[in-house]
Amino acid sequence: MTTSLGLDPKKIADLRKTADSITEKVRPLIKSNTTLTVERAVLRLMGLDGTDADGVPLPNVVVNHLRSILGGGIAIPVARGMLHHNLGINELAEKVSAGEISLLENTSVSRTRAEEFLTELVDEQLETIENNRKTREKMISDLGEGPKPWQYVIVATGNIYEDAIQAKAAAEKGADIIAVIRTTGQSLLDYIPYGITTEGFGGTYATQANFRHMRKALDEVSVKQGRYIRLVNYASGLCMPEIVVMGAFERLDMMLNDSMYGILFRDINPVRTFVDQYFSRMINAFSGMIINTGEDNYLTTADAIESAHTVLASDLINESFAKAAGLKPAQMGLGHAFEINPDTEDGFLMELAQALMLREIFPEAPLKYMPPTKFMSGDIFKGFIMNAMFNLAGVWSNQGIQLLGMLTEAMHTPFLHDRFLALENSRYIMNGARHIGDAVSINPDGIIAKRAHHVVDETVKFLHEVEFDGLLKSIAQGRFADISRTMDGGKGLAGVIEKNDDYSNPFALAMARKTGIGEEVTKWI
Amino acid sequence: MTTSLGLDPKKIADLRKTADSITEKVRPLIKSNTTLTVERAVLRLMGLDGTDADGVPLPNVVVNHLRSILGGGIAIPVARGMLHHNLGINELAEKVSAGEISLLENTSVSRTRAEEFLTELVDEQLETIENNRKTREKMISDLGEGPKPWQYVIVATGNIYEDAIQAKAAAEKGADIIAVIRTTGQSLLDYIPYGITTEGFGGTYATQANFRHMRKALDEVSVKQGRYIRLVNYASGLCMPEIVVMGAFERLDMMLNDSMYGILFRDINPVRTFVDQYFSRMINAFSGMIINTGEDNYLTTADAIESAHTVLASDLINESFAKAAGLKPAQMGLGHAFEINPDTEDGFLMELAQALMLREIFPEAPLKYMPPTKFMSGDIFKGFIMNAMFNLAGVWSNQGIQLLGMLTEAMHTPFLHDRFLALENSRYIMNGARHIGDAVSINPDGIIAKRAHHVVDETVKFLHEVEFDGLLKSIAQGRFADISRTMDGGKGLAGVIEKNDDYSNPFALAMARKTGIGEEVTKWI
Amino acid sequence: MDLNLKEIKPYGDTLGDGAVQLSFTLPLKCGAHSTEAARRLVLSMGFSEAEVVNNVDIGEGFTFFVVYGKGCRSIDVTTIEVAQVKTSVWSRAECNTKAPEMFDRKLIVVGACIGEDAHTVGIDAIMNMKGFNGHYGLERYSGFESHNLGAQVTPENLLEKAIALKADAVLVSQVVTQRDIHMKNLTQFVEMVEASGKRNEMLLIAGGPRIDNALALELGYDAGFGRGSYAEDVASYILQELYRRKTSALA
Amino acid sequence: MDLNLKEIKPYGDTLGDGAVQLSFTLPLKCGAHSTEAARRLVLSMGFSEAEVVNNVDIGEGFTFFVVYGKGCRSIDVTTIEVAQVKTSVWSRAECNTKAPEMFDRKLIVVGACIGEDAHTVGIDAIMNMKGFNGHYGLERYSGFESHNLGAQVTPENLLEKAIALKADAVLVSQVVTQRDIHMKNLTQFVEMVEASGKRNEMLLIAGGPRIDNALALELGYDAGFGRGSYAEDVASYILQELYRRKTSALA
Ligand code: B12
Ligand code: B12
Ligand SMILES: Cc1ncc(COP(=O)(O)O)c(C=O)c1O
Ligand SMILES: Cc1ncc(COP(=O)(O)O)c(C=O)c1O
Repeated sequence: MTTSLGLDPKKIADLRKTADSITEKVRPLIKSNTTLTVERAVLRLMGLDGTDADGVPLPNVVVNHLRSILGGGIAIPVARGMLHHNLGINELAEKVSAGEISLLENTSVSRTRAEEFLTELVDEQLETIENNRKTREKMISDLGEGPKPWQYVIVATGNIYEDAIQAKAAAEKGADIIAVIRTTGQSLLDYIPYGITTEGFGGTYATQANFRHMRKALDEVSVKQGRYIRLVNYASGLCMPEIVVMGAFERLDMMLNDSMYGILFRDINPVRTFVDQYFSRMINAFSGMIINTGEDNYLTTADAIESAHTVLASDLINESFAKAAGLKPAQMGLGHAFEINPDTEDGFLMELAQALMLREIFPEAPLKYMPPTKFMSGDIFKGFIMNAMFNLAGVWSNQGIQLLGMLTEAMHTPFLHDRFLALENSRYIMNGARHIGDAVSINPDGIIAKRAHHVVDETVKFLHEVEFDGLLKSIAQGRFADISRTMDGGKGLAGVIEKNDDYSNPFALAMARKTGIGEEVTKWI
Repeated sequence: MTTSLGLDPKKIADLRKTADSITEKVRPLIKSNTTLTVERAVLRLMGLDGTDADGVPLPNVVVNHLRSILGGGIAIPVARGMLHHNLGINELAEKVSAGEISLLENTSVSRTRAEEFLTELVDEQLETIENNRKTREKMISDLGEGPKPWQYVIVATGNIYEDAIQAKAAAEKGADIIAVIRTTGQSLLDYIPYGITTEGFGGTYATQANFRHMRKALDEVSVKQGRYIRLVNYASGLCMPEIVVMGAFERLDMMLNDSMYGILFRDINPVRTFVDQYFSRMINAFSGMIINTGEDNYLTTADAIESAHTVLASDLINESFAKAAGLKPAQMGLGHAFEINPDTEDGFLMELAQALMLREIFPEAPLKYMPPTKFMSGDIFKGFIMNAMFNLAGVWSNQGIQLLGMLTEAMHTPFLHDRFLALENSRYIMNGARHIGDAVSINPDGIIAKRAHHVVDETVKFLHEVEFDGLLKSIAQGRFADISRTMDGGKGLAGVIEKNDDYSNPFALAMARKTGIGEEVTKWI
Repeated sequence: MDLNLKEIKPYGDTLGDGAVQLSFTLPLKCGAHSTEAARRLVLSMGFSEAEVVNNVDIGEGFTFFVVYGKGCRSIDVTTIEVAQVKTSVWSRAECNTKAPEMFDRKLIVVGACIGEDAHTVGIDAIMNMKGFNGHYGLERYSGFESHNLGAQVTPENLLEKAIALKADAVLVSQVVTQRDIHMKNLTQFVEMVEASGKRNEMLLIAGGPRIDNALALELGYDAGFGRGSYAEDVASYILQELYRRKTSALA
Repeated sequence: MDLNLKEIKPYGDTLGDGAVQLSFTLPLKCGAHSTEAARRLVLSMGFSEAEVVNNVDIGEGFTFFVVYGKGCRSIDVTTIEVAQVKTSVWSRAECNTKAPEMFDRKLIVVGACIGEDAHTVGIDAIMNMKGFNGHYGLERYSGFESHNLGAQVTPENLLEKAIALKADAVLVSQVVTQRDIHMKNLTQFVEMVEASGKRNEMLLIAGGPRIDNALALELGYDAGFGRGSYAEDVASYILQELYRRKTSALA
């Protein structure tokens, strides 16, 4: 008697090998380029923050200032400037902004001197992040954490103060994870807004001050509830790595971070995205954050039955990229979703099949399971039971991260009580069917098992095609989410810079050492 | 691989034997008594209907008139009167009511003559009922019927006209069965109200005119929907067999009819109930109606986990009595319910265990599965997902009759849209998990299997105790539903009449012949 | 949050947004016309915005709507006074200790579910040994002698029994409320007690899921208990109220 | 049923009972006081009865309520007029047959999701080959030449493209509605078109789940389409409306 679907381990191993071969072919592209936001992220890692008199974020000021020599990496010129002028990075940047200092001029500071200085600075800065990681670990061991599947809810009022109140209320009623959804369009900004914000549309600006405000609120409620509450934001769009840096400094616990989401759903240039993604993930890996990938999004444009294999394929690609950046399986919140048309006969069984299949293929990953959204409608009552079945599939297949569905999904970002009802829904279902996975087995010749085998077989075919054509060409052919994107199209291409031989990113190597990828990193960055 | 719980067939056979031995011991009591309502039912079968000038139903008038000689059965004296006065039964009764005729006086009509007359009348009357049965069968074969589990909803506005509108709306939206709940307290009336009624509390009076009005409405909608819609009422309380007669004449399809419900939940005298029950069930059997037993009610006063075995025990007793009265397994809507406290860890798994267990023990019976009621609260959202899980258990365990739960159970009898939402709930869940029973197996060492085995074992113990003490003593000891009732207590005892040797109920024998119990019947009636 | 208690509004996702969810059925065909009717109906309730998010044919010419309203009227909560039971709640142990200090005999309690109502689980929860939800009933309270007459007791019978047993308190349960039958039954009983001249000799206590203290007072009872009440609430009330009456009579 | 259309009320289980379910949150602690506040708030909406059936603490001093109101106000539905799209709906086949009879060229349609809105599924459903729910999009209509610009198009870009392509109709989709951002975007676009002097040369059509024809007209569009609309609705409207304009211009 076994609760498994009986998937063929050889097939699964072959899938992984194919995925690795696919990402391996993207490696040279990643290796040979840097981007504006990667360099801004380096500056942030070095400690730069704040805005100039016009409200332009200082990382943007400095990167723009050094635009012409970014191919060598921004760290060395800025370190030289700091040493030469004997200024902290913020003062230096302010003077650059005021036109009082130019970092393009030659300085007396030798490269070796700058490198030594950076080594120290990098250690110091990474220690801050490491301390955050330790604080998190200690809080979790002191306070404990909710059982899996973790209950994940979003706040999205647009106003960080309201968000914090609502997040605390949710945590009091059982939420384990709070995600602050970003305002519509932030991902297309090529800078990070600054300070506390109270005006967003369908979400709240991701700013470091907002991160801090929310972290504080959640720490309070964690202590009160005796349960560590995790905080999530979105490392996507044109500032992917910068967001992760901010998150690392403010002790965020998870980041939405997908290798292809920006390309497909935000029409961001593929090269820009792959480069940004790699460095982002290194920081995620180092700071102990869990990433959440975005396979759910495929099913908002493609059909959940027909395209189930693209979800698995993308999970494997995300996994392969993540591994390369030093993320451990326990940090891989690989995505999938419950999006089959609710009118489908045996649709629940197919959903369950897919959820169990991913569990079996990624036994250690805290899979991130997304609720029904596409077929949610103004019929809140029906929506509520769709969410219940989603919760049942979640507990049955032992998901790691359960993003709770809202009965008002089709109308508005969640109201305070929508979230409460979602938590109540999940508590009832997951408690009442807690050990269902142990109590029943999957019949090898039943609908569930057959569906899972079918999806695996489709994925084998699909990934081999992608391997054959290459990932970039496959994306251009619209193989993912029915959306076609080309290498020379999309936003942010202008922000991709070819590296020269002197390129240096001192944080990459240092982090790589600590996350265990070591010298391997030089193949990628 | 098997979806069964692996219950031991020998144990099940033993359970059935014990149940038969329990009911067998009640047989002499049933055999030796008749009741006011049994005799009124005979009059109704003979064609008597209507009320006298004071509004007293004519069956009551005649039975009261002949009160002193009921020990011989009412059929012969009335037949004699009809022949002697050369009057139809209604005219005769009216004259009795007016004091113009006494049936207590000797007539010139011989018993043999009366018996011959009755044989003819009985045949004629039973043919009417048989024709109703045939009409039902033809309509079902012409129109078809919904797949099982049949969707059963109640109407209970108190006003038969509103009831009919709402019943039709429900049928349009997927209901297969409509039950008209009776007004509070009707079961304690020792007569049947007459005519169309529009004023009830928590239900609508069961009258023959109301039956007719509703049957007509449902026939209309059956044709419109191309699906036969069944009609249900309640054969319980002090007029159990009379209600069944009315139902047989108006082509009702199901009757709530439990062997102990009246005793336990209406404090009706046990002897009265057992006698009424037997004759009621003969009519049910003959007219092709399905009975619904009331085990769910136990769980409203007793705990659903602790007392699960009393449900199974009662189902076995109900089955045994039903068999004796000529009911086929396909006519036995044996009851159970989904009433475990929703806060119970793995509570859903226990519910499922119990539902699967009954399915395995009663493979041919269209089990009647009752929804959560006790733990329904003003939290309509939570209630709605409790109903969803109930529907899942229903389709999983292949129930015959699914009484849909209402999200407003804790507040009011169903509003029009509550019923719609219930049907939508069930449609979504049952369609989406239609073949779940085939797709998964129960692990023999998991919670579900263990729970089922445990309940069976408890039932074995319990039934042996009941067998040892006898059913009546067991009831007096409060073994069922934590309620104690004694043989000489309860309502309606005064309406129990010891039979004398001349006792005759010509319908009993005639029906017994047609349902296949034949001479066996004389052991019981 | 900066609350203005004189103008409290529902909260959806921002303080003061006045967001309310509604659902109802109109006896109108499903379509644009009935949707507009539903929208206007909600606006007429005092919302500044109303959005029909779901309209569905539910058969026989009826349409079911789900509507979200915004900008609902506000309510001044500073003027709201709720007639709550004023005595404090003692645990069963406390009741058991204090009862003999307060009274030199057991208090007699008679209870029933009157009229045609047969829902005894509620009154049993308060009176019987077993109690409810882990809270034992009055039968386990040493200071009380408790008589539960059960279901479907006529007001006449209840009064008769109460007089015969010299009840200190009479507990009346009503669960069925359709067409306000509970109000009729409760009123009838209180009127009979008054007519009997015994009103001052017994506390009259009503209970049930749709009863609260305010309603009970309105109907002429001494107190009322709704959903979520337990034996200790009732025992505490009886002890304290009868003690107050006893001592104030002496004074 | 005997309906009085001048006084339509919600229907719970009896004609005219005016039964409505409501749910909302108040920024008040859970308890008898806030329950009474919730009840009175609902009464203030014009109900004759209101029953709070559920009140639950949802954290941070908020309470969620479920209330059933009865005896709601009625509405006169005889006076309601809905600004519906007046053209009739032709099937795709009909559109394909009639288009060449009505126009001697293909009609040019340009569409986009404007502002920061990236929800393209709706506009794709109307315009793309594949369509939605088994209804093909305008790309499969032989009488149309269809240009879908996709997501997050600025109003400027959309107008520019529309002018460059000589669009007969411009389709604007808006899905995100928080803080009425869709109203702002739609208004901005219509104002730009007017400023460009081209308003009379193109039909302006808005769509999205919270858009209806009435709202679109109000904002200055020629028509609006909400949830559940398909390409045939839009195609039929464009054909018939442009034909009407063409022929009435000739007359
Ligand atoms: C169990 C139950 C039954 C059982 C009752 C068994 C029994 N021995 O009591 C059975 C199956 C027999 C039954 C039958 C019927 N029921 Co019934 N039943 C219920 C149910 C599911 C639960 C009630 C319950 O036990 N609650 C638990 C107890 C502990 O709560 P409670 O009663 O509120 O009591 C608490 C407080 O209110 C308070 N309290 C109560 N009484 C008192 C008294 C005093 C003095 C004090 C201090 C406190 C107090 O303390 C208690 C503990 O906290 C409800 C639905 C629901 N979920 O609420 C329907 C419900 C009450 N029934 C209903 C109806 C209509 C009926 C029937 C009339 C249907 C019919 N036509 O056949 C019948 C007839 C019964 C009759 N003649 O009265 C309706 C009533 C509608 C209305 N508002 O009028 C309900 C709401 C279901 C529905 N939605 O239709 N029912
Ligand atoms: C799919 C989806 C997404 C996908 C979109 C993919 C894509 N390429 O479109 C992704 C995942 C990317 C996404 C992201 C976001 N989304 Co979104 N998303 C949805 C979802 C689940 C379904 C929308 C949908 O596709 N419906 C199906 C289509 C066919 O319906 P439709 O758009 O109504 O279109 C029909 C009609 O309206 C009409 N129509 C529509 N447009 C037009 C135009 C014309 C001219 C005509 C004639 C007709 C017409 O015809 C169509 C066919 O009938 C809804 C929730 C829901 N269930 O509705 C949320 C929802 C729309 N999203 C929402 C939000 C907030 C977001 C984000 C802003 C969240 C965030 N902060 O990250 C982001 C950012 C997106 C952005 N920048 O705009 C909110 C909007 C809240 C509000 N009312 O303002 C919703 C309601 C979810 C929620 N409850 O929070 N989302
Ligand atoms: C992986 C991933 N990243 C990012 C986002 C958010 O979008 P944006 O980057 O536009 O804020 C989503 C949306 O759900 C997502 O799934
Ligand atoms: C078996 C059975 N009979 C009858 C009834 C109805 O009660 P009454 O006989 O009081 O109408 C029920 C209640 O649900 C029942 O389960």
